[in-house]
Amino acid sequence: MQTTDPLKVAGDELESRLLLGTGGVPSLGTLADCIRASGTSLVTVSMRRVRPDAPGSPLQTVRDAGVRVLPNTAGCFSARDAVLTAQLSREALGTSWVKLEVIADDQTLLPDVVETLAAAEQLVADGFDVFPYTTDDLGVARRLADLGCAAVMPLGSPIGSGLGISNPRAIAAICESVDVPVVLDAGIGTASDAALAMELGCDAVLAATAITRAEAPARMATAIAAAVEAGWLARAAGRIPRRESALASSPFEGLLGS
Amino acid sequence: MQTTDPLKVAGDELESRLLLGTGGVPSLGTLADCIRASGTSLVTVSMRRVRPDAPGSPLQTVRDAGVRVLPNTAGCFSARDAVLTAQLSREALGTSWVKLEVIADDQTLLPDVVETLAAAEQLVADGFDVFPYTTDDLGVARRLADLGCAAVMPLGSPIGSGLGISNPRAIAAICESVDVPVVLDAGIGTASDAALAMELGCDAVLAATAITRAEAPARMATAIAAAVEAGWLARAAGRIPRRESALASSPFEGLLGS
Amino acid sequence: MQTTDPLKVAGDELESRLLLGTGGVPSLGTLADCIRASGTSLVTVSMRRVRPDAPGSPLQTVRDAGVRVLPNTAGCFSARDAVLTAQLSREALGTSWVKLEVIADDQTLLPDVVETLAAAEQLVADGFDVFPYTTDDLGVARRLADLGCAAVMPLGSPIGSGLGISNPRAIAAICESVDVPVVLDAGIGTASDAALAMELGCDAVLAATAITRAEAPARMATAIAAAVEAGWLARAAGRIPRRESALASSPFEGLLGS
Amino acid sequence: MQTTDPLKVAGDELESRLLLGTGGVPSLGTLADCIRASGTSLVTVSMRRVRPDAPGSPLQTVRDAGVRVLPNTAGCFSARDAVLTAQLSREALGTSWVKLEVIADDQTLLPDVVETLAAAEQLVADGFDVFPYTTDDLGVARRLADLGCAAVMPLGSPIGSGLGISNPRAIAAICESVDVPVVLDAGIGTASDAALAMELGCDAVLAATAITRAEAPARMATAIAAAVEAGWLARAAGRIPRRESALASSPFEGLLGS
Amino acid sequence: MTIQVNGRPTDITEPITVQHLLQQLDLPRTDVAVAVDGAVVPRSSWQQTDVGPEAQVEVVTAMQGG
Amino acid sequence: MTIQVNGRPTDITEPITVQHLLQQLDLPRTDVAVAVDGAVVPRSSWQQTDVGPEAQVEVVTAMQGG
Amino acid sequence: MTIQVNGRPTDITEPITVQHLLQQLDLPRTDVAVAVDGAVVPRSSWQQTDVGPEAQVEVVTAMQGG
Amino acid sequence: MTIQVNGRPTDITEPITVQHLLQQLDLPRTDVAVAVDGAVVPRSSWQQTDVGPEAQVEVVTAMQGG
Repeated sequence: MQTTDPLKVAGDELESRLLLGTGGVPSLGTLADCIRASGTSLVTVSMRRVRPDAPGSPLQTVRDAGVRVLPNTAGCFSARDAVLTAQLSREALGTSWVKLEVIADDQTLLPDVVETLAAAEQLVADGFDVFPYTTDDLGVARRLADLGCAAVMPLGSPIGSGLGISNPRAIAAICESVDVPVVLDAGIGTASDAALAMELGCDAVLAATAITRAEAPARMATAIAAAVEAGWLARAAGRIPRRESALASSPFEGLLGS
Repeated sequence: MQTTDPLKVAGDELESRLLLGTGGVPSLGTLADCIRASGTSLVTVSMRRVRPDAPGSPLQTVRDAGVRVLPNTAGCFSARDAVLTAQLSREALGTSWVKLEVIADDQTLLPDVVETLAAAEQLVADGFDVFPYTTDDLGVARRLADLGCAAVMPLGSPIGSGLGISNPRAIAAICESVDVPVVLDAGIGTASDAALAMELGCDAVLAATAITRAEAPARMATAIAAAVEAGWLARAAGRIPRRESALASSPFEGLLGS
Repeated sequence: MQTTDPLKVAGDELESRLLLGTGGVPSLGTLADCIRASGTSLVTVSMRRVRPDAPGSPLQTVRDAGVRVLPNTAGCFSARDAVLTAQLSREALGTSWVKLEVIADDQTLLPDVVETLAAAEQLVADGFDVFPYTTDDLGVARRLADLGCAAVMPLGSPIGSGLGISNPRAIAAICESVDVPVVLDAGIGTASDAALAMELGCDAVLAATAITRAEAPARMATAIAAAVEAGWLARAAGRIPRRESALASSPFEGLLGS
Repeated sequence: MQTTDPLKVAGDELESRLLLGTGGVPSLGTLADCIRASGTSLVTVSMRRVRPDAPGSPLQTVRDAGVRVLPNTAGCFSARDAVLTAQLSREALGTSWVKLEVIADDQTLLPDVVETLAAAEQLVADGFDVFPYTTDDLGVARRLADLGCAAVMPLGSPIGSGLGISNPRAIAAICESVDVPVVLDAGIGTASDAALAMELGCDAVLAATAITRAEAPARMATAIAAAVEAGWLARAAGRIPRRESALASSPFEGLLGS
Repeated sequence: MTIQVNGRPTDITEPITVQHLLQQLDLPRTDVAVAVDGAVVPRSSWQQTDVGPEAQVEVVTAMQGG
Repeated sequence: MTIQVNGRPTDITEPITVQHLLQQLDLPRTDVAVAVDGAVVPRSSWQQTDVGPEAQVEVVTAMQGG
Repeated sequence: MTIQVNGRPTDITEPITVQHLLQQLDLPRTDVAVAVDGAVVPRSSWQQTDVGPEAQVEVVTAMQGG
Repeated sequence: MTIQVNGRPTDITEPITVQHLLQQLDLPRTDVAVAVDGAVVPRSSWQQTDVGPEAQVEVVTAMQGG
């Protein structure tokens, strides 16, 4: 099958346009399976306090798979906490890439765009390659790009909801208007959601819960990877326009008895 | 990539779950490309009066590609015309398979389910393997299956409209309720529509206009083929439930300063 | 407030374009309240075996309110049963009006259009004014109208589901294509659904469960009545077109500093 | 008909929950008709440079109708311009109420939430009653409320688009989470959109283009006013839950032959 | 002899008219309709129509629904 | 005498078989089917079936569509 | 000397008050507000506030919109 | 004296370096980062940086998430 072009972002090229989130994965073995099945080139991790009794770290799994790691600042409610978390992730993992997440509350997990903008500005100035999770607000996405973020990551719908892309026009508008890669983040529930994201113009899709909490995670990873590719190809292929009325696909000339 | 199981229908096995309609294809060369790119195992043709000046027939192209042909009764407004057309197609092409189309008018191209049921009954009795195009009416789909049709082919939206699946619950209800294969027919506009059809439980998808009239038909054929596979795998993988509220994908334990 | 034109149907004029179904109403007192609050002119009842121990009949309530009664054939699975039920309703209630319902099964409660067409034909021949419940299949709706039905009553979504109008384009197509009044039947969940039905071109709306099982039935009756009127007026007022891009509502001339 | 409770906002009570925008109205006579037909209590105007040759001002029309005026800052791209415009409006019209609009660009007319927040803070400090136009971003809406705004006015879809409410869940989440009145602003196309806004929990709806550019503006004003009331009542009445399967509204006991 | 009235076996001593049957069973006679063996018996024929052995009688009226 | 072939009036001099008609009109004989007066004429009968006066002949083949 | 009034160059012969400027240009004095160089001049100060050389004067009122 | 390590009170006998603290507590030293009182202590400074009384020490590593 024809494959997508690599995604150029932050000075690197990622073979796969599917980013894999590791939250919710039932075991490191399953994580390894999902990385392989998804074909992903970039895997997120969160930064948490060391626990002596913690189960194995996903880091070794990610490294064994030969893919990049993208630490996030999940759980932060302020720019200050997010910046510190990003600095710790760079120190611990040796990467300047960071998925910036600053949320407004712990119920909706929706982005706090004011704190996100503040953190993005500081992190860019500090030399980070910033991948900010944000709402589907066009003005904010543009500001994040203008601040020098490596990409913008608008949500489709709330984290873990599986509701897909609530406002497709808003996502399409961001894709048209922003010069950096757009990665659809949060809300993916199944394959068709991922295909739609790409058709709307996204450059990549991040899936976590949709894969890790599916009944068969590795199989869903394969499915969503195929869907990302399908959507990317479909966008490049130039879809037919939507028509309010029918258009015959069989000729009306040459009918019997006509 | 893991591939789908073959589709068992009318005593045969089709490797691909994407059926290709040939209406609107700009040239036989493009048709050959689309057959190859789609990986399809079954290609529709319509039956029309021989014209001495006609351009080449798609038949040779289909045969060269080594795939089955599925003649249709497109353009028929009555059971009588459809039965005659089916009989002619069997005679001309040597296949008992027929895609039964009886439409209510030439503007909407919507199925006339009364004539369709009447024709299906006659054709089944006459030994045909009947693939009827129908509405998303559950009761009619069930009757068609009960009459002995080989499959049922409910529409997603009007032929050539590219509007996708207008009533996903109706399609899902048919898939749950009917024992023969369900092939989503009409309305596919792009890859995500095809993935959705499979996720709803369809056994296969037919795409014609979406592929043949795309800006880059062969590329769209690849895209939709990938989407069919993605949707099929996703259904098998057991998607996460839709949730009205968010569900954290990163742990809240072990946060800094917590 | 400006009010709607009366609905001309079956040789009568109904002041209100909201039909009230009585199923699920918790008490006859509430029924009286709902009739009053809805301002309805036509109320459905079902025909059931006399039970000596039965609670009061809704008939007296309907008569006291001075509105017409529309008996239905709910619960019938065949044309034969529906015709007998209609005949009994005419005999018992002295009205030739009948809401024809023939369902495909007792789980989905979806119409069986084949039996419905057969029953409609017999009932029209027998002098009934037939109001058939049907799917949103355009061809079937047209056949019902052509058979001489007084109106057609396509469903928005399954009975009692409250899912609103699953396929608005299908309903609009029926409204454009059928000469008799179109009454949206089944699926109304709340006021906006009823407004939408009228905006799509329906001549009236039937609401039962949405009103009778609301927390405050009479208040919901008022709400849905207002929505029917709102939708009717809005359709008559000629809505603005949908635009994919914004259109300024404040002038850009005369801005400060411009 | 039962009417809605008055809307308490900024220390006043508005009888009507429909705010009328005046942009696009073809004449002052039509404006007067729309104010009357809508029953509105609050009408927006924009602030523009005096033109000696300007047609009559809407102010006298608004005053004659006995309703409040709500000046806006439409056309401003920065907090600075918006604050100055608000101050001029207070000086010219003698009202501390201002609809704060700061947009990100003149194509999408989408809010610039960063500048909007900055302006809101200054205006609240300066004694204004601020009604900010904003996106459907929950975090931003909460910040605006926390800053002391009198209300928040999230958009349904872009200004003048008539696309209705693109993300109903986002609007509902704001209504649940914010203590000040929520006024749905922008995107209303017709009556059912307004009813839906109220059902989602909005306290009021602003309509401009939907009314002023309808074919029959005053009739549409009546329609949308009825829809606002319908939606408000419906919310108060407690709608039935949405059910994936049908629920019989006629009893299955007592059927003939059962 | 036994007939079925609304699905319940009912003993009657001799063939009686529909009119008498309703009276005997104390069933309402307004707002009801009667079918015997699948055919409507118009009200005007109640006094002339006998209900014979093994007849299936349906007596229906309006209930909430729809 | 005149017959209709695919809707066009066609003169033939005498009744001929389906097989001869296709030859005479130089129509393809593979991948086609023939109906005369609304009934299919199987390929195996082409040589035995005469096309009479005023016959409606349809000769169809596969085209793109569907 | 030249000032800008609503973006148009306007010649005035000498510094004048806001009040006089509005009169001289025959601009309405009700339902309007005035800003000079980006700051609002309250109506109560119109008679005391001079408009100097190169001033940017904005005179605004309510129009349809929003 | 008592410090906080990842939110838990921890007694140490005397000021020690970050490096010694990690050793003493048997914490991993690869793939981790350390902040003291809200500022990152780069790995290269672990041996030179003392952890004083009442210090808030965070030792973090990568976990599943996002």
